[in-house]
Amino acid sequence: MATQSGIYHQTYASDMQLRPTTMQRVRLVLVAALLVIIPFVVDSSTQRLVNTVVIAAIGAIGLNVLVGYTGQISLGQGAFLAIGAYSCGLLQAYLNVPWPIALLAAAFISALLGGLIGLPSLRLKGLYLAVATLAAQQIVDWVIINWDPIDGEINGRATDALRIPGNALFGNADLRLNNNDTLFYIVAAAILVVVAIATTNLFRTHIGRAFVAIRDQDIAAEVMGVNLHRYKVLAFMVSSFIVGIAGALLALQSTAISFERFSLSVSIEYLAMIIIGGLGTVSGSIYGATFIVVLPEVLRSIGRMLTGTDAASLSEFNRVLPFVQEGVFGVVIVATLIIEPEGIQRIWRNIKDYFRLWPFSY
Amino acid sequence: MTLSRFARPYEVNSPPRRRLVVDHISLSFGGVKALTDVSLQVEPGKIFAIIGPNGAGKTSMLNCICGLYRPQHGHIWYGDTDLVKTAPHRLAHLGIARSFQNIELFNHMTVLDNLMLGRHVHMKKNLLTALLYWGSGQAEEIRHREFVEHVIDLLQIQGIRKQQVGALAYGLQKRVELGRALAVNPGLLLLDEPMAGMNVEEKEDVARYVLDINEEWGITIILIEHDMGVVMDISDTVAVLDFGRCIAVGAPDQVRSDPAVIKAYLGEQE
Amino acid sequence: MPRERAAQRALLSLNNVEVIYNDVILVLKGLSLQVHEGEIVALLGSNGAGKSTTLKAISGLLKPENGAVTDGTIVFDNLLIQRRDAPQIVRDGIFQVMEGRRIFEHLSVEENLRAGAYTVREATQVRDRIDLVFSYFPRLFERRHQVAGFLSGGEQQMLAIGRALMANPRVILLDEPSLGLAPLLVREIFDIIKRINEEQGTTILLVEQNASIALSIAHFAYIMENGRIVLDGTPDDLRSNADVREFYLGLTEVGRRKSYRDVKHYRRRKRWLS
Amino acid sequence: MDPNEVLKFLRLTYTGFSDGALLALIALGLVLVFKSTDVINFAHGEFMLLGGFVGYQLLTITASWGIDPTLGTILSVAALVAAMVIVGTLVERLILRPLIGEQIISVIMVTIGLSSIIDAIVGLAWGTIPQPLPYSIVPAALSGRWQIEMEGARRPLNLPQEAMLTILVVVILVVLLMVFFKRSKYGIAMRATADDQQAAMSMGISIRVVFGLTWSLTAVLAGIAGLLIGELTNAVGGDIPVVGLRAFPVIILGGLDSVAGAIVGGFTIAMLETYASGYIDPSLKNVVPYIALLIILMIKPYGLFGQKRIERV
Amino acid sequence: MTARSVPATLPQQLRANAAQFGDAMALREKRFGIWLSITWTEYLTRVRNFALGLHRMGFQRGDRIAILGDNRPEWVIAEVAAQALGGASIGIYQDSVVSEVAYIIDLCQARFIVVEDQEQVDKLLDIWDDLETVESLIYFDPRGLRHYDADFLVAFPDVESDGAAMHAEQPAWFDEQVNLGKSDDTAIISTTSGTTSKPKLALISHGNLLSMADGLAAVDHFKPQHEFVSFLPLAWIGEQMMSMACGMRIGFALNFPEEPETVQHDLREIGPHIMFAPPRIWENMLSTVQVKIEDADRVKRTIFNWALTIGRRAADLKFANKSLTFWQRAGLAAARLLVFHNLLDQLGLRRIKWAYTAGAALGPDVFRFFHGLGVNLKQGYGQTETTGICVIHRDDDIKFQTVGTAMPGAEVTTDNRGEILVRGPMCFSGYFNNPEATTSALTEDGWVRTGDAGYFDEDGHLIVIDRAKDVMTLHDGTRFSPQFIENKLKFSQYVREAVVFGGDDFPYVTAIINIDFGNVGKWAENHKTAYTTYTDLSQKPNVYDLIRREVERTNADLPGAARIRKFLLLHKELDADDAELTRTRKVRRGYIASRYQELIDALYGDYDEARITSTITYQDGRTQTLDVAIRIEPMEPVPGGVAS
Repeated sequence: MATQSGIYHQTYASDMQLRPTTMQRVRLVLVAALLVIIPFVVDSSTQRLVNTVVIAAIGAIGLNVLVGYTGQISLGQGAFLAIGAYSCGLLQAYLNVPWPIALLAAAFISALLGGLIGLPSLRLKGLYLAVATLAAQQIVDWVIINWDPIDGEINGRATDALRIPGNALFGNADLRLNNNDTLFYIVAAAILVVVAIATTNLFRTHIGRAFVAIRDQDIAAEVMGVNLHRYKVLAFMVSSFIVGIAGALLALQSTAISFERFSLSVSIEYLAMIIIGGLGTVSGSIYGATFIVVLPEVLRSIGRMLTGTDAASLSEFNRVLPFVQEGVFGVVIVATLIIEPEGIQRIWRNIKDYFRLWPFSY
Repeated sequence: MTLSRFARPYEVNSPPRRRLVVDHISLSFGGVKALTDVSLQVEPGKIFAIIGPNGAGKTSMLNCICGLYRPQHGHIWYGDTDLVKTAPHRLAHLGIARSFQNIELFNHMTVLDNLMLGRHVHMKKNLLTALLYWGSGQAEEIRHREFVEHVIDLLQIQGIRKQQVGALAYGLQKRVELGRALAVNPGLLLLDEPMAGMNVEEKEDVARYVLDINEEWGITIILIEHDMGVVMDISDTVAVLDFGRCIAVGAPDQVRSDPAVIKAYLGEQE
Repeated sequence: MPRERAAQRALLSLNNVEVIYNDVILVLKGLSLQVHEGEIVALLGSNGAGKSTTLKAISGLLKPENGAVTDGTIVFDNLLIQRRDAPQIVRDGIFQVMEGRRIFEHLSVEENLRAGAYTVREATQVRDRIDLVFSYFPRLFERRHQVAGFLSGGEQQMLAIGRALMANPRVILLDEPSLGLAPLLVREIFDIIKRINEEQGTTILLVEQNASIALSIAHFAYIMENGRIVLDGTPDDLRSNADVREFYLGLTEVGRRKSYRDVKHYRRRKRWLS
Repeated sequence: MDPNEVLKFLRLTYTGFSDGALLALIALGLVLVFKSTDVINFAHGEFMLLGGFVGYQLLTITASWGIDPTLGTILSVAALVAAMVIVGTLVERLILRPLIGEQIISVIMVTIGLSSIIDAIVGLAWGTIPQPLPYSIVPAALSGRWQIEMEGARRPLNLPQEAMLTILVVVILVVLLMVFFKRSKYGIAMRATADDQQAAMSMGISIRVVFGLTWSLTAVLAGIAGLLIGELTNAVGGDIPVVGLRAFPVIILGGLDSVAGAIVGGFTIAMLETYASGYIDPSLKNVVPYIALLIILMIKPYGLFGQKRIERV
Repeated sequence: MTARSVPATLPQQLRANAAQFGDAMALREKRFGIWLSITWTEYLTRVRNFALGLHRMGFQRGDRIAILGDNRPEWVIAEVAAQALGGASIGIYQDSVVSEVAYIIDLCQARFIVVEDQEQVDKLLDIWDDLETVESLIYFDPRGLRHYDADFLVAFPDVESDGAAMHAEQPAWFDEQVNLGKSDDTAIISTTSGTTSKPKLALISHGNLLSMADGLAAVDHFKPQHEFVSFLPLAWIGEQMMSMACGMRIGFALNFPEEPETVQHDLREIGPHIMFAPPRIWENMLSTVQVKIEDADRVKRTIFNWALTIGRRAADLKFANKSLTFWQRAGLAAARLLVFHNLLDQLGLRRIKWAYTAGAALGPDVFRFFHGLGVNLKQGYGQTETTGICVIHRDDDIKFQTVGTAMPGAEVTTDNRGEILVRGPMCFSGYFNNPEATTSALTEDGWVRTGDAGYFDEDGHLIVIDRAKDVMTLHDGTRFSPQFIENKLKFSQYVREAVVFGGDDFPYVTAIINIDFGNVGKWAENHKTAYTTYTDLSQKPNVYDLIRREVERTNADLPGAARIRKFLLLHKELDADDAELTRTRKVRRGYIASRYQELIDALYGDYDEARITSTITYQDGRTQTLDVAIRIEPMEPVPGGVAS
């Protein structure tokens, strides 16, 4: 076991603590320090990228609660994000609600609707459920496109996009999120930390255990007294609560949102995050989100460096880039899964194990 | 602290032990009859064995008791509760737990977590305390951990407490599954072939655990088992099923010499 | 006697085979055993001793479970087979009947048998083999068009053995044929196994928990613990060993069966003479 | 009855029918893979895309040789089949085989990754603009439009005869597949593998052969579907995968592992789509199948024809 | 009220500790997944209650209580409780077979027996009718005992609650009893290891134990906050000396492992500061490391081997009292950082300040290995009759070929025949009920005759040769120690145990060798030799070749007459259950010689094979015979040697 010599427990409280080893403590401190110094050292475009990563990480944790921990495959992540984003956006646009309240309200609305979307899970399993969530995705997409109140006007022209006013807090224009990347970062990063800790805690208790039990052996879980109906719906609610926050943050980050940001390909991207990162782990969600968000940007930068500045090569660059990004995205997914189907988190753990057992192998 | 070698956890928290009455149940799947008009009575505190050829309906019987199958006719009374009308997840609340023929553990959880899941019905704290893992939420986990440790001690699985269940050897998995059922703190325990695929030495271990559970914790046990040696030695009453019908019930010796049982199940050699 | 037996060349021999799962878990730790042509050899041992792993190491079925033979050799009829894959080994003439029957639930009985004959080329031969299987297991004939998932456990075991006969192998590896079966059926199935061995000349390596019945039909037996052989001998030799009697046959020193009620909370130390 | 309405009904029905055949064809490919490998292939639409463009390229080449369109079609289809066999085999060998035995979601994800890769390759090779086929692959004798004059209303029905081709192709393929699965050694091997891979291996069935065969077959089916779409819409373009997506409600509705389900599901979904968009609102075309699907799944969780997994505890 | 001078007995010391340390932990037992702790105050309370309970059952001053079981808090509570009442305890090895238990209880005439569990209860029930003195069996693990209805079976907690009730009535009685204790009172009766004969019972007083603790603490400065894991049998004098004497005197906590199988893991969790173990434990630890390193990947192996080379070199320089150069020191620091730190952590030795070995000779390779890792391993010498040890290495003066110098308070010398003699406060007062043996073991002026042969080197370090009786006179008249040859053989990783014969009646030297199943098995695998059982492996021709090379290597360092001329590989491992080893796992040469008379005859006759029918004994006394042919391997006639 991952203990260290000389660490022993005389009470269950200390045995059941999340007890980091010295190395883990060091790592936690480093991560915390990194989180704190980011806004001081990066330029604004990087900051925006970091913000996107943070949002994605929150969304991925949410999805992982459902897919990784509870074993309910969902292709409807885009829909859950959309519900969060549009709830938040509409509350601001129509009711002029201050953003913290809109954010929180959006999370609760997401949880409610998420529970509703989760109802089919009571009868469906595995791939059948996956396609049922795909149905949710399609239906929500359809609503966004066809329901008038959530279309907005931009520059006097009717569009499919909803304009987000980005309400100020306490009447202070500086406390708006969509034009203050640093403030946004502070809010989002704080939320990420809270979500990560709360999720970790959840899976140390009977509720989280029930989720995992449903994933591993639902019949046995039921016989042991887990109310499958309640816990499956609860898993959907907890998951969509977190995803709703991510969606709301997406709305708060921008001035307008439209349906492309919540399409099926977004759902797939999020699935890729948690699978590449590692199913059923919080840290894996974060690794995966970072990887999937940063990858296209890295490719763009590399492409820029390799391309000339004349118009012809720029236009060629612009033609080719999306395909290269997509192709690399695909190759990375395939390669990761072939090399280590349990994802980055597993690779990282293997590395740690290698050194933990040093100088032995078992 | 209740953690003494001599203390029994049930003294702290003892479930009611009731009589189980299977009252003329019949079960069929799309025309195929699995059970036909079976009636049984299981007295509290006894070991009740069900034997019979494969496909005789033994596992169906257990599945009916624990609510996974719904018999078309008849009732199953546990005390005053009709189990036929009870949702499967309510059974654990009533103090009924079971093990499965093909081990159905939560493979990606540790042994400890598997057993802690057995405590699920006794844990009441809500989502918020779970997310915070604070105060009463934590205290609840610790309290139940203590109970689980008694189960671990009883079944002697101390050494594997924090290992992932999926990686354990078959015999140990069987034991963990027994432990998970015990963690429910049941009054009635249903064991579906707990000794399948074991050699004499391992069967002896399981027999001993079953007896300990029955005698020291006072739990009523319904046991499906093929090994006649075990069944005859440890059970108080034996019921024999054949083609979904109960062809004999009685004390082990009585059943062993029953001609119908010899013909349908035991064969002439025994 | 072991000595005379050792002098002959074995049809199938494992020499210090080491098997590792998932690159870390050592399951077989240098296991050696021999199976001679026409024999029934029983491999006994507790759970987790590595019996099934041994069979899978021979039949090449370790790979899907992330296991690998990392050391030692497996020789079948002068052929090194530890690196060959499962389909090749079936073609070589070794067929494993896996633990838990593993019949194809959604296929009919006859389709199951045809699947077993995958390596047989001529259609007429397939027909003949099907008839042969039905002659051993008339019950399967009655149910040949039924979906196999609805067969009873005993019938499924018969089907599993029947599938093995379809390929006309020289060696059948049988993994726990008695698992979960009623005493009556166990007897029946072991009688058929014996008949197959005698009538078809098929060599059989048998893994079994029910030591007394396994020893009743075997010509030679090995006892495994913790991934290695701890004892071997003819059934008579083994039946006279005190440890075998106590731990595998459940007999007391005077030869009476022990009562399960009197089991102690501790174990006598085993003395496998090592 | 208003003749216009009757005409509309006939037109919608015909469209639904031919569309249904196409969906059924696509669904068949998905079911095939699922049946023998337990994988839902999210790259099926991309296989179609690739098939469509490869077909387009082959037709263009044959056209440039100036040979007779019938011969050109036969040559091109033959070459397309060969090409898709190669694609299927490669995909299985390089991408899916390493994941044999991994959990289902990983395997699904790998097909998603694969779809991105194919998308990128097609995009880089042919761009995103739809390309018209150089000539119709339907023999001149069969092409044309059904012209039915309705009494009282002088409106021609004016439906493309080519659509019948789809139906014909589907019927032939279904019959072939059913015989294959029931009778042939490889068909039984594929079903056995679907049931229990390890047990199938113990029979000497080579999982590699079975999987290679499966993926080649499905790739061929997808290629043919892609080319058919090109024919029906007069061009192959980047939106073919969207058609592939439409097959998901089909297979769930019919049951993931049922050939018959794929056929019935294909026609049902296509009819629903066309009627809903024709009678209610065109924008409903994409949602209606899903709503119907949800309703049906609530009643039959394993689809109309899907095998309920025999659950033993 | 009570005299607060230096406590003279263990119970007095316990009382002092309870007053001084109070709520600090005295005992910990891994149970129910955590280390359940008992504070000094609780310890005293439980001892008091148990003592009073015993008294109520009729325990008198001068009575003896026998204790049989794994190391648990109840074990030590029972011991100290008996001592508090002026009685003595006698520990019996928990793996003893029934006949051994009967022998010892019969010899010591205990009236009460404290046993752990069903296993031990069953042993005693088997022989109950023959045990005339015993009145009650007190058990502390009730598992499986629910149907046992003998009225002499008493549960440990019942005795305690009886005692608690008595304490409520007579609160001062216990203290009075403790005050009556004197330094000369017998505290424990310890069984001698019995390599040459049946075990004898040595009387060890409180004064013996406490002075031993004081002596050791004067050499090495133990502190109350140090941790100690008590996992070796408490029946062994070494464990008594550490756990009971030092633990009580210093006040450090004793940690009892959960199960015998979890010792390694529990040891690692605790990470003790002090450890005392016989050579076998250290040898096993080394071979575990070797096997695991063998299985590690190339990178790890290479780095490990590099680090070990550095460590060994540093150890050699330390033994030679030379200082390290800057680069050597840097290398050592790197090796520590890269390998040793983690390796010691894995072994549970990271916090070890002092580690001891005694009881038999430890091979220099093992010794160097641990010093190479930075474990301060020291040899000691002594025996039951000297309450554990009387000679020990000092931190700055370690020489692996010696056992160090006399402990403070001890006088050590050799007599004219080379026998080692010891005198001092740790020396026992005699054997129980055996005046003859006492007379021969104790000289008139208070010297203990150890029975071992030895001499002092130029630095005053004691070098032990062998049991004096075993020292053999070879045919050319030289005196030689078989143990010396055996140890040389055992340095080979392929040799688990060796028994050497020669001298006196025998014309030349021969050896019966036990192969190391694990290592030889591994070797066989690497050399494509298929084997099944131990017996099978031991008789493989190329295994004989392998061991032959090891014997040749040993012979090369031996004078001609001492060279091994013939050897054989025994078909079974020597086992304590067959009485071939003592319970402390030492070879009983004399017994082996008679048991395997046929083999010895064959070794000295003109045979190349010997058939032997041997009997093995099961724990419950049943036996089984087996019949094997064993090959005799003659070595080449040694040049210069005398032909037989």
